[in-house]
Amino acid sequence: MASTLTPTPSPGRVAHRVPPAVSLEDVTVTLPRASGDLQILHGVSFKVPAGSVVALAGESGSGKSTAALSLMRLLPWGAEVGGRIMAGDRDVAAMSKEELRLFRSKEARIILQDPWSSLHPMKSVGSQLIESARASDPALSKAQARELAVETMKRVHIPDPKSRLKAYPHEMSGGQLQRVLIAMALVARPTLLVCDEPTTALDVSTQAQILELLRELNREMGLTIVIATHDLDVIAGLADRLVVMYAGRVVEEGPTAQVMANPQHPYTWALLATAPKHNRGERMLTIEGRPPALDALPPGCSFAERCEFTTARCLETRPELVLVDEPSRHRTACLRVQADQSVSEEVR
Amino acid sequence: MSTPPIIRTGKTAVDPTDVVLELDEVVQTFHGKGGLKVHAVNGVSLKIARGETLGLVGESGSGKTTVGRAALRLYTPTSGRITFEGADVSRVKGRKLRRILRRRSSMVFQNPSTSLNGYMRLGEILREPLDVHRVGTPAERKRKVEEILDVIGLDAAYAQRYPHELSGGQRQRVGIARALMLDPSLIVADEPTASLDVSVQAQIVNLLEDIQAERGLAYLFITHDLALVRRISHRIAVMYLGRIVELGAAEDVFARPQHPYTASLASMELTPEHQIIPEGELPSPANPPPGCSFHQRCPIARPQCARERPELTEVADVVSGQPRSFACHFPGELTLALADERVVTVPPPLPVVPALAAR
Amino acid sequence: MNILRFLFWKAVLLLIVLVGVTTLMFFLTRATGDPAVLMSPPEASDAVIEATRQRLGLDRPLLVQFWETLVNTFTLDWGSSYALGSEVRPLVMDRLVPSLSLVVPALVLAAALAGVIGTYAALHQADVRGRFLMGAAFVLDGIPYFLIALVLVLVLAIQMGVLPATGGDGGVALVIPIAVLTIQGFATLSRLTRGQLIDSLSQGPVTMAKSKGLPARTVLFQHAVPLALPPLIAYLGILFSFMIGSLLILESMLNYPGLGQLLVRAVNQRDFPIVQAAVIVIAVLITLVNIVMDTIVRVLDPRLRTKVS
Amino acid sequence: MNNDHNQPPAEAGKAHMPSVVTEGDPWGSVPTVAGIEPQNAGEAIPRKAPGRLREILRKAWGNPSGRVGFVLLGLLVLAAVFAPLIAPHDPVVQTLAATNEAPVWLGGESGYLLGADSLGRDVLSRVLHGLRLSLLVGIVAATVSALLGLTLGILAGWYEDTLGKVLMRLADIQFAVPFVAVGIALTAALGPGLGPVLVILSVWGWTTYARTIANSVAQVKRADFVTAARTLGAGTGRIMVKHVAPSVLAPVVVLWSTSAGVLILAESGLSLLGLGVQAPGFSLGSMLSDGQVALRLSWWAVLFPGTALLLIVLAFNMIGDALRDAFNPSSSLAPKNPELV
Repeated sequence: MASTLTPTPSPGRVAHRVPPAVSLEDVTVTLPRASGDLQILHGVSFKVPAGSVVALAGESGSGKSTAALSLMRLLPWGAEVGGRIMAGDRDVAAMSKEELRLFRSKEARIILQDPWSSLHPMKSVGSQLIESARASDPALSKAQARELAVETMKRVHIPDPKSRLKAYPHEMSGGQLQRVLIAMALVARPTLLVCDEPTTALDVSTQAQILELLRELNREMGLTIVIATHDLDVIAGLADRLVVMYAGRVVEEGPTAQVMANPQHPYTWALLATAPKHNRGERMLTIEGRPPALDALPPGCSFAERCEFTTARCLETRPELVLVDEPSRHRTACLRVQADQSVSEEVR
Repeated sequence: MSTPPIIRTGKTAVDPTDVVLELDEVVQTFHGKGGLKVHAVNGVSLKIARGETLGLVGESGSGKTTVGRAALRLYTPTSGRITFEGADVSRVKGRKLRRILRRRSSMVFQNPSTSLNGYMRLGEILREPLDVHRVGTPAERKRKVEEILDVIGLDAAYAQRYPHELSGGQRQRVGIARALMLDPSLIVADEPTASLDVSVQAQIVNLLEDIQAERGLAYLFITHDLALVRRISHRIAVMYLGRIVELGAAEDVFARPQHPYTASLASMELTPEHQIIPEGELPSPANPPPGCSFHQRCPIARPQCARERPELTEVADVVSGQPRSFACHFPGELTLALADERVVTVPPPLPVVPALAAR
Repeated sequence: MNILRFLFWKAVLLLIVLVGVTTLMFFLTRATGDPAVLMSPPEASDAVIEATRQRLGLDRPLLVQFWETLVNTFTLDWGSSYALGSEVRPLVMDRLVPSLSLVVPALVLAAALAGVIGTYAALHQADVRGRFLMGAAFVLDGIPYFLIALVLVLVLAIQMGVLPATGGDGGVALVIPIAVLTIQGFATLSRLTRGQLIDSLSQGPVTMAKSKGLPARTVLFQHAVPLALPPLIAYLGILFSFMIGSLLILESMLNYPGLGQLLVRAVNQRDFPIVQAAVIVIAVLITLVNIVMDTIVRVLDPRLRTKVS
Repeated sequence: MNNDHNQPPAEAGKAHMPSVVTEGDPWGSVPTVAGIEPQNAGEAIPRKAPGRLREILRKAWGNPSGRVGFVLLGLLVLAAVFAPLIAPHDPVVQTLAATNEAPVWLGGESGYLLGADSLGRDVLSRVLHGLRLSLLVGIVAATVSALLGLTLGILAGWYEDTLGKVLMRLADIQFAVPFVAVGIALTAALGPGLGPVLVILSVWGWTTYARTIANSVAQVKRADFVTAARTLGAGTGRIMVKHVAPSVLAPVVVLWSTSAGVLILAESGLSLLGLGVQAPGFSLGSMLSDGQVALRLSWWAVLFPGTALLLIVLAFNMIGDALRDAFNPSSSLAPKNPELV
């Protein structure tokens, strides 16, 4: 009994549960405001290959969380979504309420930034896990769901899971809560896990523990993971691909190692170079200025005003996201880099 | 060792005997609900010299913030002694406290939006320290405000603005400016960059370093950001559960950590395979484990660790020869795979223009 | 163990309220005039007043009287009415039930109505119907309750003649005061319910519930509503006290034989033992109801029950 | 394990747990809900103000219902101030012939716009004059209790473990006695009249302010900007005046506006029992009391003063709501129906 319930997949299970690839195609998100609507995402596209870990990176206001949440259509009320959000061959943006409910309960789950305010404060951890398991598989009896919950809690390394079932969220630490949230996702045996800044609120070593756990889940269960983060270094060892966002658009996308070692967009470079870890020059490199207001984006490149390499063209023409390296599908949205690349290709 | 050398700018030559602040066996106990006693700080001793930056590292609950606040006498220490510029300030009160400590020290906070009073104009905020200590005439105070705005790179017209009209980075600059108004010899900076975006953090760090180079003041720099503390600090103190477990020159501590907890912290900078992740979680400060407080999570713990609490012992570093101390029965046993450290300099996507190189 | 501790402190609170209110009422009634003089006819001679004073025990030192009052409060020996001569306790207690039979139904009705309407308005806050409901609640909230009473009397009793204007027997007499209290209570409460629910619907736990793919009904009733509930329940206690306050005036207006009418009549007759007893009963009642509400909140919310380990 | 014991605020703040219900002390004073206070129905009052008072007022003015409230209150105040000029008749003159005369538009023949009461007095003139006293009582009492509550609240919040506890127990006691009960008792003892009513109204209101403000102050006290002021050597007095008082002004302003309405109603309630202002003086409340007797014959003598009361209360409530919204940062979101899936 227990073995069929365990989320740890048997080889056979993996075979017929190939997670679908997820992708955003020119997605726009507009939030209603009392003073006119505010467009948060301005045409975001990226692909999440099945079984991979993709990180959405950017500073506050870049739209990374909105992009992550849009994957599950968990946006604030009244948000208007344009474009297509594909999970396999289905468009999440176009799902009916019932389809969406099934999609969320069985296939895609989410972990939010703040574990303290994610769990229901008045329900025991166990009842929330059981509810989650049964939402995914209504055929489960309560006892089966409980068993599954205990197994899953073990799986995410929560010590003494049986007694923890009775605990209330406020009796647990942030790291434990984040594990419970991961367990709550896993009991549904999802194929996609969306994480919105899952470690920001946690301490360094807890952060490492949680990331290690996510890495394990990806490797061992083939779980597709999308992580929104503001700290590139934190997910560097985990993410297969990196999507760098700025002012509601994707500015660079590619394999993590390649993007981090050889960034092709000035913003990505600046973001990396200003981090204390890489910032070992005489003085720390800085990016001056601040991101543009989302309701007053410049006509050209949004980063042009702060960029070290700006030319007149950058201020006028908005760059498209263009491939700069075919085999790795490394893309960037910088006119000058694109020009530079094509020149070098011509020369070649 | 293959670690690239870190070049610090504004690194004032520090005379370790010119002590600004000294904590001697400071204990800070708080009373919780139901008679629970929490030793937030449990016998911490440290010295900060003029012009020095001491990085205080630890996780939340380690007591690092309490140390910072105790140093500025926001609490009265339960026991122990706090000496500031040669004067014992552990128990002084009122005017005397104001004259000795308040006049010569200040604090920079983590969150610039909560540390500036939203109802006051920047001018009033910056002038307050001068008003409180009755420094100068109104005209002089006004001039001083304008000067300091210039130092932090804001136009004098900003004196008329309110904090919410500024960006996070600008606000933090104002927070720093306020801390500088009285020309202090010590600033306690409690995670001054933690709430800022990465691109803004560097601006703040540069500002802090410039100020130190120019004015020779001492920083007690509290942070959980290891890369940052490594860069900015002369010396680093690592705190765990209310005690200092390791203390030494920044490079020594990171290159050759002696305490396993420090090793684990330092390993977070490495690739995941080389990270040493402590098991479990920080125990409750209300009920610390016996013996070494880290032993339950320590990868190299032996029975002795559960019995005896290791004392902080001072030795000279084998490489640099600088003094360092640690509280571990088996120091240096856990080592780092430093050779594997990731590339630290990121190449720009385009050739760097000369203007940038000059910056 | 924890709940016992909680109830213990609540009992202490009740004691403090009792002592406080007794003290307040004692000095309020004594400090403002000599009851013996007030009780006697204007032309009474000094001897008559002195006799009255002795009869009522008002000739003893103030502190002795105060101590006695305090002791009597707790021993439920509330003396006898100056005006009627009969014992105060049965007088007051007899009026308690009629008053409660107005407040309790009104509180229940108001809570039920507010729950439905507040929830509907929260879920339809952007729609015409939702806005209309809240606009109506806003206006109702502004109408003085005594005006509602007068209008109801005017329409139901005078114009339509379906109810007696004042007094009346049995169930009929209850209709107007209950209606007034219900309208007054539900207007405020439904606005509050809507606000709390909208607030809780945008909180993390509800987002998490949605992310689990739970049915809308489960999200609403098992996740959002419990989050919104504690402040609303606590507010019921406050509402109860408001309703009692309104009742004091309503009963006199509508000539309804409750505690309020007794109190007003006693005040007009300077019948201090009754005034004192009535106010103390009201204070105990309000405190008890609030303790009950607090206890419910505590049972609902585990954060208040368990200490952080 | 949670590190959130009674640690110093800065670190305790990290393990933040949203708390709906405050539990500061074992007593758990009667209304235990943060933000919801007696006389303050509607939504919870925000604890921290994002901006300054002037900006808040501008924002409230920008809110349609706030603007209606301000205009309405302005008109009512103007009507009250200029009552002697605009009232068509002497409000106390009794015209026997006009007893219970219907309003002119209901066929009244003596030309009284809003009819005459059972003593033949012009209802319109009486409403205009009655406004004066009602508004005066409300505004004076609200202001006095606001100042009292502000002072006590700041002290209670600052010294939360000592004076605060005492004051909160006092508030508990006071809370257990409905205002009307004490009002009735006191007016009876002191004799009915405007003076006693004004005194009770002013004194009784402090608890609402004090509770809300004490809560805010207890938080502001731990705020970084207060700590900053302390590290710079600012004394308690300076901190209270310069830092604490301005940051709790928001709830005071909101409460002032809602409580003015409540206090006007309270005065009316007491007057309705004949315990308020005595003839020949009169307020809207005492007009209701007079008119109630002849409700069957001249309902207009009740309904119009009642409507005036309603307008006053609505105006204050609208302003209060608009202020509350203005203080609440989430009000910048356009209202949308919540989505449950």
